[in-house]
Amino acid sequence: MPDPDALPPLSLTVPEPEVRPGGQPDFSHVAIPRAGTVRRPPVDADPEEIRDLAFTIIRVMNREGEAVGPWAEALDFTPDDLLEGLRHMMTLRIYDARMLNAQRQQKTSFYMQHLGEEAISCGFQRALAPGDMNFPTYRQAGLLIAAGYPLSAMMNQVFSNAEDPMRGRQLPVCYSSREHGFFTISGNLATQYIQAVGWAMASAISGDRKISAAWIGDGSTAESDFHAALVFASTYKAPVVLNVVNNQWAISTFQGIARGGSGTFAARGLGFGIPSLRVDGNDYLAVLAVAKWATERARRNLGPTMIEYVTYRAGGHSTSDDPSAYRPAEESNAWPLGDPILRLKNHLIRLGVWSDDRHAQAEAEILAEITAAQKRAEAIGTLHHGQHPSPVDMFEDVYAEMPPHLLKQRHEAGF
Amino acid sequence: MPDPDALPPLSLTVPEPEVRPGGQPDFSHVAIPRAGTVRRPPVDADPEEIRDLAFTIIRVMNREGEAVGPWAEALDFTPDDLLEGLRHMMTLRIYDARMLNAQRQQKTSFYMQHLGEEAISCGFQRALAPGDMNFPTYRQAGLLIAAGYPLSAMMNQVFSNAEDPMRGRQLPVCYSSREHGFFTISGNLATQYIQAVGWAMASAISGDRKISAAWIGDGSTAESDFHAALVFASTYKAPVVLNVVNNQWAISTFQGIARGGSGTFAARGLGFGIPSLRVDGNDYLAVLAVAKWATERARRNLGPTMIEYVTYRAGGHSTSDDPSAYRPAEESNAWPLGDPILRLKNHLIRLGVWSDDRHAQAEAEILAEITAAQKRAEAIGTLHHGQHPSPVDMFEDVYAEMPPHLLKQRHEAGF
Amino acid sequence: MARMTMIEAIRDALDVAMGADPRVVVFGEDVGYFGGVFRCTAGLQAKYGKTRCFDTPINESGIVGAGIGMAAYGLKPVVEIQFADYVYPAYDQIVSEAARLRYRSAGQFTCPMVVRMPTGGGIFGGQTHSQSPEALFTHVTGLKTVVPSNPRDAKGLLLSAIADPDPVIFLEPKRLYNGPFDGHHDRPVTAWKTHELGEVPEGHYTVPLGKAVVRRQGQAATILTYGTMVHVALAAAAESGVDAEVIDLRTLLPLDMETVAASVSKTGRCLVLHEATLTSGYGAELAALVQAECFWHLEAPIRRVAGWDTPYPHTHEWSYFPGPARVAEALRQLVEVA
Amino acid sequence: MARMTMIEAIRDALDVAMGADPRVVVFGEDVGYFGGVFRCTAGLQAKYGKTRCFDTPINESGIVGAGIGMAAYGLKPVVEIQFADYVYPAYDQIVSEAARLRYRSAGQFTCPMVVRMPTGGGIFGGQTHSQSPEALFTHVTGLKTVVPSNPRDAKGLLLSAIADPDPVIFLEPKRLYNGPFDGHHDRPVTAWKTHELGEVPEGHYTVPLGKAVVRRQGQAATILTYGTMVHVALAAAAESGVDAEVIDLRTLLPLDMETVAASVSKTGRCLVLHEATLTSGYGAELAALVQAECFWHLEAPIRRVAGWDTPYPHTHEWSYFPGPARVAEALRQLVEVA
Ligand SMILES: Cc1ncc(C[n+]2csc(CCOP(=O)(O)OP(=O)(O)O)c2C)c(N)n1
Ligand SMILES: Cc1ncc(C[n+]2csc(CCOP(=O)(O)OP(=O)(O)O)c2C)c(N)n1
Ligand SMILES: [Mg+2]
Ligand SMILES: [Mg+2]
Repeated sequence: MPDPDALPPLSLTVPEPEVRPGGQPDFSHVAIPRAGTVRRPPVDADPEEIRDLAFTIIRVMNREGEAVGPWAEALDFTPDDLLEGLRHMMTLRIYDARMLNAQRQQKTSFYMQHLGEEAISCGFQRALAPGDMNFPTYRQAGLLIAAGYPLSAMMNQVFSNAEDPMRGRQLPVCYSSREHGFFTISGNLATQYIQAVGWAMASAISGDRKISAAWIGDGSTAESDFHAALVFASTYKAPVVLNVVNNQWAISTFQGIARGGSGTFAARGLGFGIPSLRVDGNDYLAVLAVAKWATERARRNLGPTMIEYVTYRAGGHSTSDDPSAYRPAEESNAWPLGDPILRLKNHLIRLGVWSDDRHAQAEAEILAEITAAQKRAEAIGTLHHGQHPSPVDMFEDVYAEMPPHLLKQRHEAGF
Repeated sequence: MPDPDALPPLSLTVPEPEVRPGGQPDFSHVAIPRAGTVRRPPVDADPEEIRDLAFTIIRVMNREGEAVGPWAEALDFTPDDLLEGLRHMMTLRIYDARMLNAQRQQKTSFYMQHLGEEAISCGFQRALAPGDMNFPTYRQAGLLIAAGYPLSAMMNQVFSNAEDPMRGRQLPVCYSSREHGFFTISGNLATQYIQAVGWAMASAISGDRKISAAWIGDGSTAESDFHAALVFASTYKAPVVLNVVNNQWAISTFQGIARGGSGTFAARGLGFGIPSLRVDGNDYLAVLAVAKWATERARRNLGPTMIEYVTYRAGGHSTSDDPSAYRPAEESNAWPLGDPILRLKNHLIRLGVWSDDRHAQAEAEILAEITAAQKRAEAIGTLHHGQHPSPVDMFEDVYAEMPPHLLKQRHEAGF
Repeated sequence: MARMTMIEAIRDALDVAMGADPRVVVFGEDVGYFGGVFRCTAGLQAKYGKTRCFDTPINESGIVGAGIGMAAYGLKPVVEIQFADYVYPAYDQIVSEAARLRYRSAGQFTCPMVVRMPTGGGIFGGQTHSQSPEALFTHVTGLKTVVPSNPRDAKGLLLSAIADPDPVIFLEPKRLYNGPFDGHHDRPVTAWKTHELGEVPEGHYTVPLGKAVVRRQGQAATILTYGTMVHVALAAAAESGVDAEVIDLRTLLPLDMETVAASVSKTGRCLVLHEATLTSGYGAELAALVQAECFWHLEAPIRRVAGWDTPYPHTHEWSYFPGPARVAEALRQLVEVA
Repeated sequence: MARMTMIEAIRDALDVAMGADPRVVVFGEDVGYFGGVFRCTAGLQAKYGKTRCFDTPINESGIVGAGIGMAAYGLKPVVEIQFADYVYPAYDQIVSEAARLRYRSAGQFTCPMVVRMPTGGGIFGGQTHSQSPEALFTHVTGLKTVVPSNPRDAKGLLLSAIADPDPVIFLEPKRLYNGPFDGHHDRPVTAWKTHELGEVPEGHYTVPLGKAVVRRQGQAATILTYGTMVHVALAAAAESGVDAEVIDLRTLLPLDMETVAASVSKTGRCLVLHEATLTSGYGAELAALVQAECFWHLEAPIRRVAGWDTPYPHTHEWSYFPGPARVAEALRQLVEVA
């Protein structure tokens, strides 16, 4: 029989971030390999043999704005494609700024921005084909923008006006567009990760060619449905890309609480024999490169891939949140991976297809475009003003056909 | 834009066991290292540096019945201790056989046996100290036997008679004994894995010295609470041993459905940075050795350990199950890790402290003991005969104090 | 017509549906090669291949969650939860996702999925093989909830459920799988082949969702019930001497309030009967609706007979189960109220 | 006496409990350093250390499951689910484990745990920040379910819940956190400091579980309600001109049936009011109980006013919410029944 009394008493470990408000931001513990130095294995590599990719950071653009290394070489995007990508990111950022402002003016109840994370959703979408389906969280509106979903539709939903495509039923940023490969966002975290796997399984069962992409945040990987998704994806080799956006924070909780003792979130995938890559989420080209690698695996029926995007949530969690209460305000500036828009801009300038002037001009154009669209949307209505979806809509779509008890309630409500 | 039509259509992978009824059992794909060949790292080793231990099988007893290698050397059990262990396993096996038979005679509604897996629970318990707590599944009654819980109490519960310590409320094999470090078994799979972590956290919060052991089957690792447990254990470095009993089957489903593409179940732990060992579950000494290693880690506040026990469920899942419908009847004999009782017996004979005769004699003694206890239990009552817990008991312990509505129902029921 | 057990009728429904529509896929724990612990899916994998009928990992949230994704894709998943007692890990997927998909996407994504599960007690299954969680589904708008009481209905209702464009919770009273059971556990077991409703039409037919049926005409009181309790109610009516009308609701949501109200308005007395625990059970909703709709017809308070508000105990099964004696006594008391 | 918001009252209760008993531990998503998204745990980590009040991974099943293990160990966990809408992943742990631990272990293991969560609508939170899932707990035997309607009760009830030897579901109407809310969303917000029940005694005191309170005496009808709806009911009584007795149930299970029956027997008319969806809501149980107990006193059918049977919609919040106009109208109809 062991004698526990011979040892000191136990104590509980509660992980803490390196710094709290008042402290000096310090990311020196984040090991960042130089761009271009991480190898690019073939897409059918044995997951055990590419374990290292789950513990490093795949990066393409170096400080000089050059695209370097094997991941850069495998890219087949033209400068025009990249200019379009830049425009997507700029659009998302400006849209976010406008909507944040609109929320302060009480034109909408609630908003969530992407500041600093634009490259991930804007970039990933480029690897998808029509018919593919994203199962996004609330921080991937770039998927919609890159897929050409009209900003005006997004705004109508944000403003909960009469043209809201969700007919007033959903939260502002919980968009849905089947046509644009964007599954209806759930307010419940992680539930859709396994749904994405089911969707991919359905495509495989049907002998189709569509693939899906699951999205989750660092904090939400702790949810149990994350496990369900990995189990099913691993067992049935579902054609799905399992994306984890590690933006360092889950509301006020730093990523160490969800990650615990594992080195990275990508490591989770390895426990299931799923090839797992870790990538610089602020490097648009790196995002394109890994997205291409992972979607090719899925399309070639090689099964799931996990991608951890290393990034930083530069803004508050939502308009209900003030991050200065739990992290130093300067932390965002100290983040070593830079700004995704600036980095792509520099690359394009380096390529000789872009300039500061043209950038400023594009910014002005986009702002004008968004402002015009916003005017039109606001003319229809905003949360407390103008025209809204009819309350009759409240009773529709609960079922395909309204059952008698609901019809009775609708009458009782006066409709 | 990628062009998926350039590729062949997708198809779904559904893993299948190597053989089905009618086929020839074949375990040649199970790589089994020789006893004594796997290294024994210090208990505070970096999990990343001992990854290999999650993909091998720690074995102590060789074919000649010798205990060899570093894990054997670290054991401090006397021959008498081992003789006691042998007796625990023999007791469990004979008890199982009697209860199976009793179920066929309708003396109990239901039974679940341990055939072939006796070493795991009987062995592990020896590494625990009073006050430690197991969170077992229905296939770890060896923990109770090794902890000295009276067989008569187990039988009274199996027979649902008036002395049933659970007062007729629980299923036959879902025992509970706080005193013996055995948490009340849930019929719901995996729920208790995270509870074990919570229990261990409570000990650490309280500055106590108690540790806990979580138990789960291969199939049940697919459940989401398995993930919850690993996340919490990893984050708070809870003093818990996370046991996975891989007996190859989950009712009719082979372990490949739960394991998917990962090489082993132990690999799951690695995804969380939890040191993970894989051990020969039919080798009593190997079980003792890894249990000692893992519990020492917990007691020294080094955090959780995952242990995968490689074994084989030689019997049916339960008395409701007939495995010949889904696996070759001979598969059990083909299982390459042998019988845990025979193996320990041979070791003890080799040590010179045991013999075939003494074994036969011990068997007879244990059988007599159990038969006598069974007679006494049956004299009190069995499922359909004799004395049972009073139906009044049905209304007790729903709450500490019976609320008015329940009191009213009890009256209505005539009590 | 073929005589079938309820297991065979369910299997037949799945077979008919899979044969007619390649989008129908069937999966769950042990449902593939083995054919399910109650054998409801036996033979389907052999017939339709292992991508149409397959085993899943033991993760109920995963089963339902994957099913939702498949349904949204355009398939028609019919998933099995091994026992209703194990549906809770999937509860979030059912409540937060399946039930609301159509609504929150304004019809862009829908969830035509059936979640089958054995329910109810009577097999000495103890706390974790006996529960009747229907009220946890009837409170969730967006779901339909069905409980058949015999093989013929089981097949017809299951075919309706599979055809339905919305998620349907399909609760199969396991004590009825092999024969009608009226609560007399001490009498010889009867088989479906001796029962008229064990006659199951071949091929495709449907029993519509949302339609109750009167199983016994009566004048003195109405018993509202479903599943196993239909047979208990019939026994209690016979044994109590009370001329009770027995209504088999079949679908709990949407409820066939017309049939219910017509009967109670006629008899003036109502007994609500279910196996699930009393408090906040589905019987509460029935009582609330009936008192509202039939207030002026009621000659006595509506009585509820249900499982006691305790976990489902193992040994005490027959003290717990609301059997014919308890129902008969309640019936007699109900008609005695002046 | 100090004037407090309901947030402050809850925090104060936790502070008092943690100060008095080292076994009380508090954890949940964002509750540690930050102090909770509604700030109910602000300052507790600083005061009691991070092993007594800490952040958890985002896994509700893990939060409750770990809590169960701790409670069985001997601690008294008070866990927070960030919104009641997110409790479903923990539903299995609550239903299958916490609620049955004492029963199935014959008292060897118990679960003195409190599961706190903000509930209800009125904050434009849409489908996933507005739900009222109380009926999903009242159906589960082994649990107690509490819903305070003001700061004074909130503190006293929470202290009772923490002291209770069994698991308690503690639902905090988030629309009441900062002030009483009577459903007049278009009027200026009122604060608790202007309300008598915003006066919260210092230190330790309890409001017993299982005891309702009459908030308004009346003769013409009884309104049974709880949480935010207590204030709506009071407004409706005032505005309708109907002399309604308003009962604040405070604890839904165990229910104070004595207070309920006394009132309905007196008034002969009963309106049941809650925010949760109607069908199979807790109001069904109330209606079922009242019609059974007070049948001979009832002069009109019991009416239920509740959330419509749709998901909680975002933009349509005020068409959905059962506000004072709807309640007043129902009250008038109720007393008009001859
Ligand atoms: C099931 C569930 N639990 C809790 C929440 C509340 N919640 C919303 S966002 C969030 C943090 C998520 O963090 P992360 O996954 O890192 O995503 P990020 O916001 O950083 O993009 C929490 C706890 C929720 N929406 N659903
Ligand atoms: C939540 C839940 N789902 C399903 C079941 C039904 N069930 C009981 S045992 C079992 C198989 C478990 O297999 P495994 O974990 O490998 O343990 P073993 O029986 O092999 O020891 C299943 C599916 C259950 N008890 N609980
Ligand atoms: Mg995050
Ligand atoms: Mg197994």
